[in-house]
Order: sequence, then structure tokens, then C-alpha cells
Amino acid sequence: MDFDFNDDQDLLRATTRAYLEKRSSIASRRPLLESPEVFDRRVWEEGAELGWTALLVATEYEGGSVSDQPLVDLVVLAEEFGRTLQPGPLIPTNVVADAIARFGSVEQRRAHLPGIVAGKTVAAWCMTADGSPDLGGISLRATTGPDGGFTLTGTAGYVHGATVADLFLVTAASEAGPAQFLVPATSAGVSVRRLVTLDLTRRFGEVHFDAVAVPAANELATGDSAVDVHNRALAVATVLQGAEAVGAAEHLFAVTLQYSKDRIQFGRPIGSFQAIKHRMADLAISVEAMRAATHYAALALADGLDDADEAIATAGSYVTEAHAFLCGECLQLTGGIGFTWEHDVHLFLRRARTDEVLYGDPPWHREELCRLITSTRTKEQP
Amino acid sequence: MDFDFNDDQDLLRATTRAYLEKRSSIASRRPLLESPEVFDRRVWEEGAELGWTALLVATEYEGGSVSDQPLVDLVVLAEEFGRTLQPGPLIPTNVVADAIARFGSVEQRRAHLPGIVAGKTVAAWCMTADGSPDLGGISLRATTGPDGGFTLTGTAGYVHGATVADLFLVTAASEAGPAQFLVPATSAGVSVRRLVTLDLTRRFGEVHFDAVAVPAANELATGDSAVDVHNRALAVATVLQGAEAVGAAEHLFAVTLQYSKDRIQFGRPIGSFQAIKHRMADLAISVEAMRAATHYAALALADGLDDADEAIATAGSYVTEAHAFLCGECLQLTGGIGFTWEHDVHLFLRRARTDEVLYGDPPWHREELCRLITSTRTKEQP
Amino acid sequence: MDVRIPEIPASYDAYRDELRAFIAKHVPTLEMKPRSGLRVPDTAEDVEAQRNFVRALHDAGYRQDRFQAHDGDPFEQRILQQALSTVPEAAMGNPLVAGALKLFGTDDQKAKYLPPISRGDHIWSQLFSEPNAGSDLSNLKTRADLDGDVYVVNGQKVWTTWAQWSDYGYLLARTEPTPGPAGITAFVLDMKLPGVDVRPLREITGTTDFNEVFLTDVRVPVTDVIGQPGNGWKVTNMSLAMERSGIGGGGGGAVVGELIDAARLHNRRGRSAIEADDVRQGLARLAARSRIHRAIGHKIATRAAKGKLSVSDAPIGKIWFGELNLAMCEFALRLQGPRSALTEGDPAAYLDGVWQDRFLYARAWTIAGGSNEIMRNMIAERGLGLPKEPRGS
Amino acid sequence: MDVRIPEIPASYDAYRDELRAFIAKHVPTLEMKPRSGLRVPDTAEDVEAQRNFVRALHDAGYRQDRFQAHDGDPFEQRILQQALSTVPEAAMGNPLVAGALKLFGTDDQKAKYLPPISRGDHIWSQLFSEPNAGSDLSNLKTRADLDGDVYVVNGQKVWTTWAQWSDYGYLLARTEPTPGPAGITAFVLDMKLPGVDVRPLREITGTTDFNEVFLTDVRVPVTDVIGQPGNGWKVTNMSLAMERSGIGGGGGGAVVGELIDAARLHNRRGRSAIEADDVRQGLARLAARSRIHRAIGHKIATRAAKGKLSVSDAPIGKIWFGELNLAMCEFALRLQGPRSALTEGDPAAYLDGVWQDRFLYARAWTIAGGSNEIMRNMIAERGLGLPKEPRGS
Repeated sequence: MDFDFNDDQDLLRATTRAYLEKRSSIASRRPLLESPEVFDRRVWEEGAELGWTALLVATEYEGGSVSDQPLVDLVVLAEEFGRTLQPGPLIPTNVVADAIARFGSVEQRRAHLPGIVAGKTVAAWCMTADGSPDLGGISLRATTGPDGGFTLTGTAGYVHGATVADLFLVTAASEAGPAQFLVPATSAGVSVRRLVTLDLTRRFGEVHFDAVAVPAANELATGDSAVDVHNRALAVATVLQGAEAVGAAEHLFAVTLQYSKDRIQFGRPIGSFQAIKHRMADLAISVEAMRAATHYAALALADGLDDADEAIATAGSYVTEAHAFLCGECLQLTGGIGFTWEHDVHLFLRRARTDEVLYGDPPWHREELCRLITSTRTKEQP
Repeated sequence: MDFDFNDDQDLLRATTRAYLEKRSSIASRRPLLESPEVFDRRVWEEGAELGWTALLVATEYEGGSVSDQPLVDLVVLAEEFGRTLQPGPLIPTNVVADAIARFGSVEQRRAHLPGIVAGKTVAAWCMTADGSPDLGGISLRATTGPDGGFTLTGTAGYVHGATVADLFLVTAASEAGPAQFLVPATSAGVSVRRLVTLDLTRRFGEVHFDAVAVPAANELATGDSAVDVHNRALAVATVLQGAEAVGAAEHLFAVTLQYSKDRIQFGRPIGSFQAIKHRMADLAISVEAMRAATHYAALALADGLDDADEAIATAGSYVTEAHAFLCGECLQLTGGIGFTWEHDVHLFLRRARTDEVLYGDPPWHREELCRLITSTRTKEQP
Repeated sequence: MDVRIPEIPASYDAYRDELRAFIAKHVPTLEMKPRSGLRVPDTAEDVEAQRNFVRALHDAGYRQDRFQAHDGDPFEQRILQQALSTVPEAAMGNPLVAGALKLFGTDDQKAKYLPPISRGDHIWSQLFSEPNAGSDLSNLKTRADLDGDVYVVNGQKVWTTWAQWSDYGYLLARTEPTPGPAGITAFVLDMKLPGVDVRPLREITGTTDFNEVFLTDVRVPVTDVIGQPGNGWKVTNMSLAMERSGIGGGGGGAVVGELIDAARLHNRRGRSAIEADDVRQGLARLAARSRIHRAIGHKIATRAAKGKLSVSDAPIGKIWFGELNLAMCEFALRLQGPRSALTEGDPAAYLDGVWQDRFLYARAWTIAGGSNEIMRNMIAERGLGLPKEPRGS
Repeated sequence: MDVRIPEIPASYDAYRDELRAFIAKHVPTLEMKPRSGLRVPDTAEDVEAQRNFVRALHDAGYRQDRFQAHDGDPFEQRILQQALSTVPEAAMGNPLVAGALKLFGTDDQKAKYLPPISRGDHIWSQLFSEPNAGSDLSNLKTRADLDGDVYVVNGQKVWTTWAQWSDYGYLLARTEPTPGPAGITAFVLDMKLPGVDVRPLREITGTTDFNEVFLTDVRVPVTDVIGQPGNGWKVTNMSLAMERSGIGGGGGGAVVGELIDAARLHNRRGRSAIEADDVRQGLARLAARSRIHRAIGHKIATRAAKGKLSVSDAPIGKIWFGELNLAMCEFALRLQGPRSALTEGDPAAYLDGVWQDRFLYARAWTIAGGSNEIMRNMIAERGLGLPKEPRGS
């Protein structure tokens, strides 16, 4: 029983935090909030040297992890990304790296993984058109050509990193069922429309595929195997999204706690008023719960525990919703000052509300969890 | 705009409260909590003289109200009944009186109303077998005999007052659709099983009809008209149930507020702790909301306002649920002392939980409300 | 028991028709995006267009009695209020001072200030909150020191709606150095006086609805005191109570209808969200809260008419509205699913992001004008008689 | 990161099988209804039957290390704990004192008291709370005045589980007249001493799980002080922390399963409740909270193992469990619809009213052992470093 990070992971956290505070703090990115692009490719490449894109990739493709639980290592990074509201597509790039590393052919791994690991290839995940994880939500169609290649037509929505991505992992409906393809952003017929989002700290795109020709060699999976790719990607994304929320929540809670100690009204720190104190206690409980849920999901997925699916659905049910609630409470407790554009709390709130809906919203994960626990109950109680 | 009781209603309240405190206080009924019967027929007959059973009945049948809004008068009584957790079947007896007065033949009115008004005839309402207001939940079957009479067979559940009732209003499925009958408790084949309930202050029964012969003259309504009777009865019961909850909540809140001022911990009244204060404020808001919802529903039903259905469904959605929550909060705030059998808070909590499910539980009323508001929206926005 | 208000006689139909036609003809098209209701214009042109519209209404005889010392014909007033409630272009500045002037103003002040508010000639704002006097308004530090027949005002105000376009401010400042409510005085402040420096403040919505106002050696004539010196706390509480019951009095019915529309339009797992039981239950909960809001309003109006208002009435109304409004916005966002991430300016955003803006702005109702925490304290301490929180040193 | 505990080797299968067979053979059939788990027996015969069962377990070598000064074989202990966790007949009295004795007891005390607890020869209860010292335990008024080599104890205790069947009590009393935590001393109290008067207390559940204990001139030898005189607050806090983390550490998985059963069985508007989206969402919420409860337990266990427990850990576990347990009971009642009105003794009551009893008893977990309000204060003040509530005079 050691449900905590190890020393190497603590070191990874310290290194990452120091780097992000120096090179990509929230304050340093303030001027970019309303600009078309906020991603800094140099930061990404420097981050790649710190392991941002390497953890889920084997050493033979230039990757490497700090522990034998690479996903847990990645949780450390995602928490730090959340804490500082990073713009970089840590989640989609690693989802794509993981998919290629686990499901790709040797040629595909050789072709893409070293670039991703080096930070040269930014990857994004085109899940569905409507942003729901249900594969029924795919609008993309893949038709097979005479040469064995494919033609992709349709749209993928709510794609984090689409505006800067070099490579897309694209889920499409093919004649053989769902299928995944690796599509370079430079392919003819690919275009990206930048979305205007509530979140100001990241950029999302709608990716249009207008008869995009994809060689057969770029097919990653098809049929049942494509469903596996999708489910694995969704599980990894849910864990990492939870970890970003945990990092953000820990930070915003700490800031709000400090504010409640410093802000004097009626001659007393507002944190001395018991109604505020009990709400802070409730938020502290909720942060602990978010952390426990996320870390357990990471561990269960990393080690392939029997209850990994339930653990993922639990994290998806609870964490982003609790985080959004926490941001609202922190805004309320920070009062008028929190209501200003200049205070960071709205950046956290805006991002938290967006996090809730990116990889299956909490009601979606709850339906999953209900399905899982009721099917188990049937088995146990025939 | 005068959304309050008038002077005559205030007088009715004062008279009722004084009588109940003298003749039927909670303390006086303590020894009966676990006895088979808790209803006192003398109290009921004396109450009849105070108008408990007369308000919805016309003067020609010995009835009479204190205002031109008899249902609002009755809300006053129901609030006082709730306040002192009365055992008497105020709601069902008045529901039955109302049904006979509005839908009965002259003969039926003459036969039953004077006895009800005088307190000699205690009436109970056999709604359905499963306690749900859906007419699909009726297990009672009425078959027509060669003499034009009916034979009733089946069960009605969760009937308040069944153990002491002289007359039942019975809903059954007949060949002509749903139908209502007036069935004396002494009819051959009628038997009542007393239920063991969470609520200790009232008695409920399951009424069994074993080939009970009912003359044609006792048929109150059939078909569409029977649905009207049912809906009207449910509306009246929902309003009065809300009023009982309001009276109970007002009293329990006042007791708990006083306790929070008197109970000293850490050298201070616990009501001086802000976390407690804010919860008391929330309960005060909730009591005001319960009151406003119930009074508006009573008014809308009494005056036949356009939005009466929505008003009833609103009260049914909110009031009993808010009341049950309030009782739980009062138990928590009264701490260990409230956890003892001797303290009254559990009697309120037990009754509140029962109130929630008697005449359509809050989810049932919410589905009604949703149906109503969505159909209106369709009309307005074609 | 009765909540009916007298029906407007058919003889007023002509008045209503003329008014509607007048509004339709004169209502300006502003540059500014309406978003979730008009808040505060971005440009002087828009302000001038609004001002001209209000003047035109006034000059045509459409005068709201809340801005005037005398009341108009009640039926005409109701028709006017109903018609203008859907025309945010007619709302200009913060008219809170009108109540204060009516209750506490001198005859000269009433004559000088009320008609121009009514006509739209003067735009007003309210200079109450300070950086360290938010929830604890009585802690305000802005000083007004008597110097002959003027007060010299120094200090900083914040959360001032419309200050950037205001002609006058309803100012609270401290004329005695005692702490707390005593020693606070209410003033009329001419915003064009030297030393008044207005700096617009941008909020989390991205819009600029509020301002900071810096006051440096501003010389305010003693004749611009409202009520008596040192009496400002009483003047304020009366006008704040009016504002809070106003906030609490708004309806919510229209908004529930909008939630139904959103639930019908958006899908969940392949079917319309409105078919899902949890969505239906949630809609009904909000609809019930909205209807109860109206019923609570009837209760408060009844007590007001009988002169039996409780100190808890305004806070109850304000909390109920603020929390319901926020819950509706959150519900609307959740109905949109992934699409809720899109906001104003994105062609695929639902209703051009109006719910996203409302969601962010919703906190203005739970924080401003006395936060819900302060409102709960008022209910508990002044309404329920629970012991007061000790003030720190 | 790892939450696995070493698998129990197959070599222990025989031990487990024998234990199960032993329990099945010896577990008594009590007169008392089990209801929501065994709480406290109503009759001396039931107590004796339980005692014989615990003795039989002990004498057969099945000894739980929490009652003993030394630890047993870890695998055997795990098997024993798992097996006994589903056998409430083996739980007898309040063993909180065992931790206090292990940490603070003299060798004589350990030798005298620990083995009989383990064997079931002595039943213990905990004499902490008083009518005016509930949340504010440090306000306790029970006096223990030194008179030669005995303390003379006077006072009243309440909420004492099992006192009516106890041989010994773990008593807190004040040996110095100073207010607050200082001057409190922990004692072993022989419940058979003259002046100990136990009066069973009936709770809202209708059961008698607790007692009042009146202490009048009870003469307790100085050798029965646990730890040092005046040190009782420290002794208590250590044992309460152990109790709270125990409360927080329970699982909830089985209960979620019971909710699924209830949702399948009961109908809503003509179909199984489990088909309704709001029921499914509600079930999933509770299942998630239950799983998170376990994960929080792993976090706390990890910190405990590293000696890095936070003062917030036990309160977080206790609040989470208490609120989840109550929410599950409320959910189970609501699933039953009208049937939820029926309770123990009614043939139509669902599972003979077990959920109704659990619902009422649920408040014991949110009030007793430090109410959730006290727990929130501990988290805020001691965990988060927020200012302490001022104590009144």
C-alpha cells in the first residue's frame, strides 16, 4: 500500500513546476488570452526535453518513463499543466502517442513516435463531430479507394490543439466499421476552423476533411480493434483530464484559502467567519476526493486492475464536476475582486466548465458507471 | 393583492390551535405512539363542531365555510394539524366530503354529508393499491351485477384513517373505465389490515374488498367523470398535505431556533456560530417558500385560476421534500438530544417522510409539472 | 386570499397601442451587442442614442413614477412598466438615488434632480462600495471633510455601474472619523467636478459594466448633502432595501421556457435531452423554484402593502433569485453538452453564447448589492434574532 | 503507486476454512432482531450468548490483534478480520480503550485489562459525553477529587454504548478545577462500583443502543488512572482519532449493490426504477462516492504508514462516510416510493424495514463521535490554519 507518488515522480513534478513557472506562467500568458493563438512551440519543444511527450513511448522510439507506471508519471505532468492552465495539448498528444505505441505497426511507430517525443510533431485527437464519446457521433466517413487507400470526408469537433497540430488521430466510420487513421495536418483537403470558446487558455478547432486521401499505411485500426483504440484513448484522456482538474483545483483552492486569511471585513479575516470556514472545509474534502479518484483511476489503468473501467467512470463522474463547483465557490468567496477580468479565478472557472465536456461529460460517465455496476451485480447475484 | 389569511381565518386558526393544545397536544398523545390506535373519536366530534369537516360542504347539508375560499380555510386547519401532528384523517375526510359535494347526486349528498360534517362519519380515500396516484395502479375491480349493482374485489393501500373510517371513497376499474364508489366500512367483505409505518402519529390501513356488493346508488362517478373526481381529490389532497407540512415545518423550525439560542457549547449559544446561523437562515427561506407554494396552490385551486394545475404540481414538487429535508436538518442541529426517542423531532421526521409519498411523491409531481410546462411551451411557440 | 391585480380596462387599449407604436418607432439600434440583456454601452454614441430615446418617451408623456415625486395614473404606469421591461434600451444608469431623494431630499434637491432623471437628462450612478468596504460597507474610508461651505472628498469607490457615462453620483462618504455606520453622510456628487477620475473596470464576462472612481480633493457643496450629515447609513439602508426587493421581484417564467427550448434542441445519447428523466426532473425543479419565486414575491408585496415588511423579506428574495438564476444558467450550459464550450462569436455557439455570458454574469447577483453570505447573516441576526457576529478589532 | 495488499498465500486456505466452519458452528442465534446489523442486545441471555461466542473464538486461537499488546500473524489477522466483519454477533462493547491502554497504560494495566477484552471476559464502554459536553467535549463537568489513594467521582455521562452490559468504562473526568482540556484525566472505571447507575436511553430508532450513566461518589483507585493525571485530553484525542479513522475506513460497495437491488425491484410510473435516467444517475453518483471513499481510505492509510497523517484525515473520512451513508439511506427510501412508509414488523415492508432503521440510525454517524460540524471546524482550523472560533465566556 503506497498510494502516493514516488521520489522520481516528485522530482519530475518539481522540475516541471519550476520550468512552467519560469517559462509559461499564467501571468506571462495574460496578454495572449484573446489572441488567436496562445500555444508556444518553443515551450513545447523545451517541454519535450523534460519528458512531456515521451512517457507513454518505449525507449526504442526515443521515449521513456520515470517509473514502471508511465500513466502515473503523466498524471504528475497533467496536474502541473492544470495548475498553471497550460495551453499545450498534453492530453491529446499523449493520447495519440499512446494509441500509436500500443496499436500502431512498427512502421507507424517509427514514422511518428520520435517526432512526437521530440516535440516536433504536435498531435491532436479527432474523436467525434459532436464532442460526445459515443461512436455514433462520428460524422466522418472513410471510403475505400481502388488502391487500398481511403478517402475521408466530414468533420471532427472540439479538438484541442487542432490549430497547431501536425498530426491527427482521426476516428471515422468505414465500410468495415469504425476505423482510426493517422492524418498529417498538411494533407490536401484538411482545414481547421478555430473555435471561440469559454476557455481562454487553450485553443480548440473544428477539423474539416474534404475528400482527404489517406494511404492504407496510415490506417491504425479498424472494427473491434478500432473500438479498443477509442476506449483506451477515452480512458487515458479521462484520467489526464482529471489530473489537470486536480492540479487546477489544488492551486485555486490554495489561493482562495490564502485570500480568506488576508481579506479583512468587519475587522476580521473573512476566513474567520465560520460559514466561510465550513465551506473551505468542504472544498478541502472535495479536493482530497478529486485527487483520490483520479490517482486511483490512473493506477487502475496503469496496472490493468480488475476494476479499471469502474475507476475511470468514477473519475469521469466526479472530478470535473467537483472542480467546476469548486471554481464557482472560489469565485463567490473571492467576491467582487474575483469578478474582475484581472483576477485569475475566471480563467480557472472557464477552463473547468470546458473540461467537463471534452471527454464525456459527467452524466455520460455516470451512465457508464451505472451500466458497469449493474452488470456486475447481475453476475454476482444470478 | 392580499396574499394572506383574513381575520376570520386568523380567528379559525386561533380557535383550532387553542383547542388542539388543550385536547390533543403531542405530549398528551405520547403514550399512544406505539399503540394500535391513536385516533380519538371524541376529539374528532368536538373538532367537527369547530368546522373540521364542514368547510367544503354547502350549508344545505349542514356545512359552511368562514370565507368564500373554503379550501383556504381548510389550509388553516391543516397547518394546525401539521403543527401538532394530529392523528385525525383531516385530509381524506375532506377529500371525500369534497368529492361527494361536487360530484355526488342529491341522494348521495343527503345520505353522507351531514354525518361527515357532524363528525359521526369518518371517511377515508382508497386511491390505489400501490399508493401511486396513477390510475394504472388500481388493483380493485368492479364488476356489474344483473341488478345494476357492483361487486368490488381487490385492495387499496396506504389509506390514512382506514382503521377508523366509516365510509370509503373507492376507486376501481370497471367495465366502463375507472369508477368511484361510496362504500360503508360495515359492508360485508370489507376488511382492514393496519400497517406498521415509519410515522407513529397516524394510522394507515390496507383495505381489502372481498366480493363486496355495492348498490348502483353508491356509484359516485364513472369514466371521464371518475378521472375528474380522482384529479380533483389528488389536487385537494396535495394542497392540504402541503399545508400540514407547512404547519409542522413552522413549528419544528421555531423549536430548533429556540434550541440554538438556548444550547450552550464552547461558552456560547450554538446559534451564535455562523455555520449554524446560515443553515437556520436557509431553513427560514425554505419555510417561506413552502408557505408561498402551498398558499398559492390553495388560492389557485380555490379560485380556479388558469395556472392551478401548475400551482398544484409546484407545491407537490417542492413542499414535502423541503419539509423532510428541514426535519433532517433540525435533527442534526439538535444533535444528541434530538436523537432520543423522547425528543419530538423524530416524530416530525417520521411523519414528513411519510407525507412525501402519500399523494404522489415529489418526482411524480415533477413529472406532472414538466408535462404541463412543456405542453404550454409548445402552444406558445408553434 | 387574492393575488389578482385589477384588470386594465379596455379604455386603456389605445394608450397601450400608442405606446408600443411609439417605442417601435423610437427605440434606437445600438452598436453594442445586446448579449444577455443590455448592460452598459461601450460608446458615447450609444449613450446618446439611449438618452434621446428616454427623452422622447418623457416628452411624449411616458413618465415612470419611480423617478418622480408624484404618481401617475396607475393603469398607465402598469402599461408603461410592462412595455419598458422588455426594452433594455430605456434603462439608463442606476436610479437608486431617486428613492433617497424622495424620502430624504430637500424641496430644492427634488426639484433640481428628479425631473432630469425622469427625462434622461441626468444619468446617475451609485458610489458606495470600496476596495475594503464590500460586504462590510460600513467600513468605508472615503473622507468628506467640511471646509466652509464645501466638503472636500478623498477616497476610492469601486463597482460603480454606469459611472463612465454618469452626470451625477449618489455618494457615501465619512464626515466624522468615528468607525462604523455613524459618521457616514450621503451626497449628490457632480461627476464633472475636478478630482473625479473614472476608470472602467473589466469583469469576468469580458464586458465593462462597472468602474473604479478615484476622488481627489473633490469639493462638494454642503447643499448637496442628502438628509442630515451623519445620517447616510439610514438613507442608504432605505434605498438598498428598495433595490434588493427590486432584485428579488423579477420573474423567471420566460427563462424556464428558454430552458425547455434548449432541452428540446440538444441531444443526449442519441435522443432529445428533454426525453431524459433526469432532465425532466431538473426542469421541473427549476420551474417550481421559479413559480415559488413569484409566490414569495406576492407574500412580500402583501406585507409591504400592510406596512408589515420583515427585515428578512428583501434578503430572502435576493438569495432565492440569485441562486435560482445561477442554477438555471448552469442547467442551460449542461444541456448543451460539448457545445457549452462555445461562446459569443462562434457561429456554432447556441444562441450566440447568451447562456455562457449569463452564467458568468450570474455571480453579480450573488455577490453585488450585499453578497448572499451577508444576506444570510441579515436573516439570521435581524430576522431570526440569533446572536450577532463579533466584529474584529 | 500501489494499493495492493499482499495476496494471502494458498497455505492459509485451511486456516480460513477452519475459521469459517468454527464460526458457522458457534455463532449464536440471538433473540434480538438483527435489523441493520447487530447493535446492542436487549437481554442478558443474548449478551451471554455473544460472550460465549467471543470466548470460544478466543480459546480456539482466533484473537484480533487490535485487542492485544502484541500482533498476530498478519495473514491470519486479515482472514480473521474479513470473516468477523460479516458476523456482528462477535462485536461486543466499545473497545476504544484498548488503543489508549496500549499507548498509555502501565504494564499492570495492560496485563490486567487487555487479555480479558480480547477473550470477551470484559465488556467495555466509553464514558465521555455529557449533557452539556457534546460537541464541546472539553467542557465536561464530571469531577474526580483525590481523596488519599482514591478519586471520588461525581457527574453524569450520556451516549454510552453498551453501558448496560459493561464490566468496565473508559472514563474522562476532571481532576483539576481549571476549565477546558487541562485538568481532564482518563480512568478505568469498574462499572460494578457503588454509585454507578446506568439508565438505558431509547433512541429515535426505537432501539436502546445508548445509556445515561450517573456517577455518585464513586471511589476509583489512583491505580486506575490511564496515563498521567491531567493528561486525559491527549489520551482521548489519540483514541478518538483512531475511532474516527475507523469510522471513515468502512467500505460502501455492498450497500451500492443493495441499492441496485432496490432500484430493480421497485417501480416508477409502470416500469422498473432502474430504467429511469434520474435513478441511474443517482445510483452512479452514490457508487462514485462509495468508490472514492475507498480511495480516500487508501490515501489515509498511505499517510498513516509513512507517519504523515494530517489532522484533517480522520475528519474527512468521517464526514465522507457519514454523509454518504445518509444519502444512500435516503435514496433507498425514495426508491421504495409509497412503500417507504412501511417499516419493521409490517409484512409488506421492504426487507422488513431495514432501510428505514438505517435511515434513522444514520444520524448517529453524523452526530456522534464528533458531529460533522465539529469535524468541519477541525479541518478548517487545524488542517487549513483558519482562525479559531472564539470561545464564549
